[in-house]
Amino acid sequence: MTALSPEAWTAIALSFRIAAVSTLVSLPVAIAVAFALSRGTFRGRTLVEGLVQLPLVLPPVVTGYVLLLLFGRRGPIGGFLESAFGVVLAFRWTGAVLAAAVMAFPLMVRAIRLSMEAVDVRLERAAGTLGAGPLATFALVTLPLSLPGILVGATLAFAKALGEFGATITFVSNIPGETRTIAAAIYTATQTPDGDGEAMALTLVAVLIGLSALVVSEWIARRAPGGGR
Amino acid sequence: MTALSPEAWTAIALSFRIAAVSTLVSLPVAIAVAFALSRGTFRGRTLVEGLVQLPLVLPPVVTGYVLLLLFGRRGPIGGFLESAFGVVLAFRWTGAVLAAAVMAFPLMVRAIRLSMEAVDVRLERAAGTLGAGPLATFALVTLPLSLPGILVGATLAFAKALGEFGATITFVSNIPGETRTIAAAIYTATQTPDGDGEAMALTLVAVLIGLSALVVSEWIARRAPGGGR
Amino acid sequence: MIAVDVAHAQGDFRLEAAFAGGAGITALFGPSGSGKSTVIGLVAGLVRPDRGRIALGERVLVDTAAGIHVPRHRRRVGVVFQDSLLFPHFSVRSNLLFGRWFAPPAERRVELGPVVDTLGIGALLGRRPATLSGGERQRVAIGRALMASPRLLLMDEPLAALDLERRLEILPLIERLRDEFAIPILYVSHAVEEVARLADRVVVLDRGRVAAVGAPDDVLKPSRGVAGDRFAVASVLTGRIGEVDAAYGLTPVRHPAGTIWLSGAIDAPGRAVRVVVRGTDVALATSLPRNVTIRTALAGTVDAVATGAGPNATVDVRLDGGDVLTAVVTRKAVDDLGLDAGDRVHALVKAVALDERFQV
Amino acid sequence: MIAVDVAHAQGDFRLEAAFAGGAGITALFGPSGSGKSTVIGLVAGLVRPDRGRIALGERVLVDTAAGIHVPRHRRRVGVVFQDSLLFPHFSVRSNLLFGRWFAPPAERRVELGPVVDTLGIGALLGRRPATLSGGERQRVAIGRALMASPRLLLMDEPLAALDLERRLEILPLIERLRDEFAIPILYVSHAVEEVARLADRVVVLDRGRVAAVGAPDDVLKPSRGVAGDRFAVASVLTGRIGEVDAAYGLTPVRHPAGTIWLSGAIDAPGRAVRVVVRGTDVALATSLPRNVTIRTALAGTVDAVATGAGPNATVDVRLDGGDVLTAVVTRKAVDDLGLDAGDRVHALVKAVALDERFQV
Amino acid sequence: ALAEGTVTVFAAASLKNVLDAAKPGFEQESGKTLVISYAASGPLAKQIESGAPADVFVSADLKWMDYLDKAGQIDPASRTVLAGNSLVLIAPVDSTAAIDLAEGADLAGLLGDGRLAVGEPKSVPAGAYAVEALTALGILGTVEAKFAPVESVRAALALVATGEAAAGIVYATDAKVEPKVKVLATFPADSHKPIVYPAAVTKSSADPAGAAAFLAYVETGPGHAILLDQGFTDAK
Ligand SMILES: Nc1ncnc2c1ncn2[C@@H]1O[C@H](COP(=O)(O)OP(=O)(O)OP(=O)(O)O)[C@@H](O)[C@H]1O
Ligand SMILES: Nc1ncnc2c1ncn2[C@@H]1O[C@H](COP(=O)(O)OP(=O)(O)OP(=O)(O)O)[C@@H](O)[C@H]1O
Ligand code: MOO
Ligand SMILES: [Mg+2]
Ligand SMILES: [Mg+2]
Repeated sequence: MTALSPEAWTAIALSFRIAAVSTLVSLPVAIAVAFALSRGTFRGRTLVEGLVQLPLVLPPVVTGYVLLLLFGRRGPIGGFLESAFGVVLAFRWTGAVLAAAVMAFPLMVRAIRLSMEAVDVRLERAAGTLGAGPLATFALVTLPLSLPGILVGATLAFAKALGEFGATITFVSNIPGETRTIAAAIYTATQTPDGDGEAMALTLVAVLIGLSALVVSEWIARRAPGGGR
Repeated sequence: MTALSPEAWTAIALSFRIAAVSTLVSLPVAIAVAFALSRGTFRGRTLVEGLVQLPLVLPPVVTGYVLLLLFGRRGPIGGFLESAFGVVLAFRWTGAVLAAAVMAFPLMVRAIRLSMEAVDVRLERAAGTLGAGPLATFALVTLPLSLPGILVGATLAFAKALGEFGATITFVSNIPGETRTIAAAIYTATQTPDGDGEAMALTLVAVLIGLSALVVSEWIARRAPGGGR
Repeated sequence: MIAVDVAHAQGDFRLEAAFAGGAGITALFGPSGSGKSTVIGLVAGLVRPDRGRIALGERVLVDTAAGIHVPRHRRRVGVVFQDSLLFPHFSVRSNLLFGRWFAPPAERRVELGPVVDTLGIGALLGRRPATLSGGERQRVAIGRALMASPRLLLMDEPLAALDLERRLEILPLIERLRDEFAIPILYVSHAVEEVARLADRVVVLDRGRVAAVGAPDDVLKPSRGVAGDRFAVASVLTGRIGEVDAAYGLTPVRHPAGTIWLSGAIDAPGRAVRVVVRGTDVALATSLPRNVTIRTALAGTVDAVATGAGPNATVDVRLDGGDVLTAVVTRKAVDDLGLDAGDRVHALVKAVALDERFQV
Repeated sequence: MIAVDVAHAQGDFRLEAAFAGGAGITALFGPSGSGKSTVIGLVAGLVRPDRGRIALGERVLVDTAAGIHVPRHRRRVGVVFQDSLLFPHFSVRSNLLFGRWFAPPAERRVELGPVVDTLGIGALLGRRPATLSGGERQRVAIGRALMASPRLLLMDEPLAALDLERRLEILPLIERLRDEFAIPILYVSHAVEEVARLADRVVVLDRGRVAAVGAPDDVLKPSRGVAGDRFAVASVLTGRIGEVDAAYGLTPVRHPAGTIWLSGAIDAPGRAVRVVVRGTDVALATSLPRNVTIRTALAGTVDAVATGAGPNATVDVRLDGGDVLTAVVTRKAVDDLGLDAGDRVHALVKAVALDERFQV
Repeated sequence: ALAEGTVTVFAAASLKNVLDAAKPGFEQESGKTLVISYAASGPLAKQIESGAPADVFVSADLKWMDYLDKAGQIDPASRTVLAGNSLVLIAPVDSTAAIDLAEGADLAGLLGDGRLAVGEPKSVPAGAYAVEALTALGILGTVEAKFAPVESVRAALALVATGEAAAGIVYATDAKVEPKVKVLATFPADSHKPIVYPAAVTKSSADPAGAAAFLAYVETGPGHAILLDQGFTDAK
């Protein structure tokens, strides 16, 4: 481990931050979308589903281009964000968070939705008869009973965020300390004729972080209410 | 659509074949692994889980390199497969199938496992009292009741196989008619000056195929026994 | 209090039912698959009827013609489901308190302590539903519905999984709810005795239709329906509690036709009381027998004798004072004694056959 | 046939039970949470006991000392679960046939037709469990267990969700299984009558211990346990069926102490029959009353009078011929009539109070 | 070769246009089928090292050719250079900036607080050339902190085309076809090593003659004109 350069350590810290933030930030959105898709019967449902699934179907580089076009400074959304809120994503780690979140989104939504659809609707109805409105029923019944899917979704998203690089580098480039993640560093190393050593060391680190996330999520799942069924 | 070159059509057909075969071939394995992980209490469980999750955590290119090292003609497994069975994966579409399967494996296993863990074990016990052994119980109770997860797993895997390109191009290169998938073709197009038109057209095709897979899986889910609960 | 008039189809089954329930307990009675749970679901707002109207007092819950469908969480209707449906991720305590959180503070009339005590679930409060026995689950489900302080209680076979002792402990709780808080109750049960003794009104469903509505003693007469089961025949007599016979632990109920002896001391002299007597627990005598352990003998006149091809006959006796008591006896006994309308008879009822715990 | 001797702890609850069941129906009786379902689970192989032994005839199913634990799919033990547990993804028909596929062809003794007819589920065969009513679900669950042609049947309150009529139709089916196929049955029930009339043997559980074991009439005596509920007192008399009284549709059962009249025609002259009489359905008379509708009067001698502080007394009458019939009467009646051991009495039983459908 | 009568070329993706255009002519002339696999030079080199069925390797830079040469995977005698390229500084087409890329040029001033899109110097050849050129001009230190390194020249081009980056360093051939960028200046040829596309026949080639024929077709034959037409230069 001492073999790792300070730059590598920076990349590791950054990767961890980006993965954690993107997972946490996208989780509520993913939960909302999963709920809408599993219970809603609105028009254009299939469209939303397809849209959510898109980043999975496309090569990551393409997703990166699309993000660039939409969220770049001159992009319609990016321009608006900058002028309205002063939020800049381009070349910032926040942009990497967006890229990771978008790439992991299909995995998250699918896992959560799977668990939500397995929740017995009769329990939700029972909550209703006890006076719980739709929101309270969601918060007290649907959400906790979907915990397994939420945990799996979060773990998948975190892992994916660690490994994501195609969309990230295309969207926010590969700036050390700002957007250079472990994945980008590994990629760069592999593209250097004598970079195998560094690539291996970094890969090991990525694997360790990924495994830790897994262990933590399993631990939460076991300890959670209703976990040990 | 007539704008697409014959080569592009070849890539589309190939992608479809690779995605379909990799999904179908890896499905039974994923089901077995998911079952072992959800019901088994063997040693080294976390290790297996970590291993399954690995392709998600690593940049696809790294996974491709690992595959090249292991399954290449001169790799230990690849060499054995060739000498023992005459099976060559390197630079064949079958190798692309392997790459796609490996990349999609974590998604498949997680989705299936999620559904399996939601199956009421009391139903499995009831099947046991009716004379069904472990295998029959699995086939008649656990498996059909995990159908939602299996379908989601298969759809995710299919979509991922369509979009996969990093591991594929690294493992089996980008040979027209053999290993050049839509994703690789899109990537190649984006690397070419004036390739944007073709990239867009191909992207559209990829999106359409992905959407169709989604619609088909939803249709199966609705029609399946126990679907309309 | 509750008025239901609905039509609803599910699969081949078609429910078409109209009835009104009063302030007390309205029993829904009928064979398996006759639509009882469906009615509960419609009133609770779990199912939207194809057409119809449901009102609770002044409050319209459903009116398809007017496009009204009050969402279930605004109905304040407590439901005890046929399969308990406890929240698996909450402890028993949290399950019990769930509805209370949502009840308007001013209406939180039911307290945890007494409910827990009566249901005998004090030791279970920290447990998860998955670890409860069948009867324990059902008791917690009853408690959960009560704790929401509902304005209407819907109970779908709440006591089926319970032993008699436990059942007899819970019934007074239900009755207290009805009386103290004036909560009307819609009560599904297969147990004739339970229905006969609890209900103010019985609605008999059969294949989705209302086959009969009325007071228990009217409806449960075999001539009026209920599948002709003689064990379902019961009469309700109204009397006044007298001074307890402390030495023997018996309570006399004064009735114009004689004294009805109840086993056990009920210290409420002067209180009006309803006594339910099963037809099969009544014997008739043309002269008052001596030297028999039967303590209760009520005088009356045979009103009608109904016989058919079967071995049994029902004899309606108009007791002195006006109540009608129906006895189920063998046809042979009717012939042997030559019983006929207009005959004076003594109706013999064993004190021990009456369950004082069911009396009000 | 079945011998159980196990210890098992779950949470704070500790089961420590040893009993043996015979060839017929062994009832597991006891209050909610006493461990009945746990016993069923242990015998079915759903739960591994901490220690102990379970044997079905010669066959050892569990012996923790010897490390034997026959997996549940090899036990050929049919279970009707307290909450049905039907396979949600199969039709009713597939649910019913599930166990049949796995039964050795030679042992497929139960056919779909009669089971479906008796349970009245013919119209449901194509339906999914989710669309069934509570009682329908339970009937399908009974059918599913029967169709597996098990060597032992475990039934956990199978009839609790059913109306009396349906229950009375299903009971003969269970009895036929027991008799024709010699399948022993372990039967959990809260219904005293059901237990008293069905069971050859009753095991009373209380907080995880066996509180009593024996014949129904022994065990269900209040002095011997069962929470002192007088409605649980029942006696079993053995007699022989006589010539049916065709005109009145009555069947006489000849007993040394007199004739017991059953409502309904049972055309099996000479056949031995057990008649279960609830203690509360018996009145005692020191002289034979005339002009009363009660047709059955059995002669005997008072064996013992048990009184306590409560209002009731149980009087054991040794009938002529040897059977003991227990009557529950008020203490006052005992005193009024001056009943004491050695007195000759006539035990009066109403024919209509006996349920001919429960008799064997 | 994948099959009889087939010549398989593993080529750097940036040559796709050229080689695709040369393909029909070569096939007609030689009677062989040409199969070209495009990817980044690194993976292609590693694939050849692990036994890929390539007859020809065309790299985007020298280092991966050297890598295979050292590993004994190519026929050293066949090694040649197919074409050259030049390095340009580009800006969004609406940019009004102007600069003369001489020593000490004020590139930092031109960028302001914008970024300079370049290929990742470690993995993308164009990035490596850019670093070299900026070093030669003595201005690397002033702009290095403003780099936006990406994984291909095309991505750098896209960053500039979308206006995301204030400027970028790409090949002349790339700049030529993107209408949303304009070339501000060309780096002096002597500010960096010659930009060359080396090519060679692989050691494992089953049809070395066919492979050599292909190289000749592109290097000196009709393919050469196509190269020049698309903005590549003679590599001499
Ligand atoms: N996992 C568990 N953890 C703790 N206690 C448990 C667990 N499972 C069961 N129990 C307790 O064991 C006791 C016996 O349960 P069992 O289901 O055998 O009762 P039962 O006699 O069938 O009752 P019922 O008539 O209510 O169905 C109950 O008190 C129950 O609360
Ligand atoms: N989704 C459905 N599709 C078809 N039929 C249905 C559906 N749901 C219920 N039924 C039928 O409607 C009828 C009424 O059901 P309900 O549950 O109201 O009966 P119930 O009176 O409560 O019976 P039980 O006493 O057995 O619980 C039943 O025959 C049932 O099979
Ligand atoms: O979708 Mo990828 O190929 O794992 O970055
Ligand atoms: Mg019901
Ligand atoms: Mg139980």
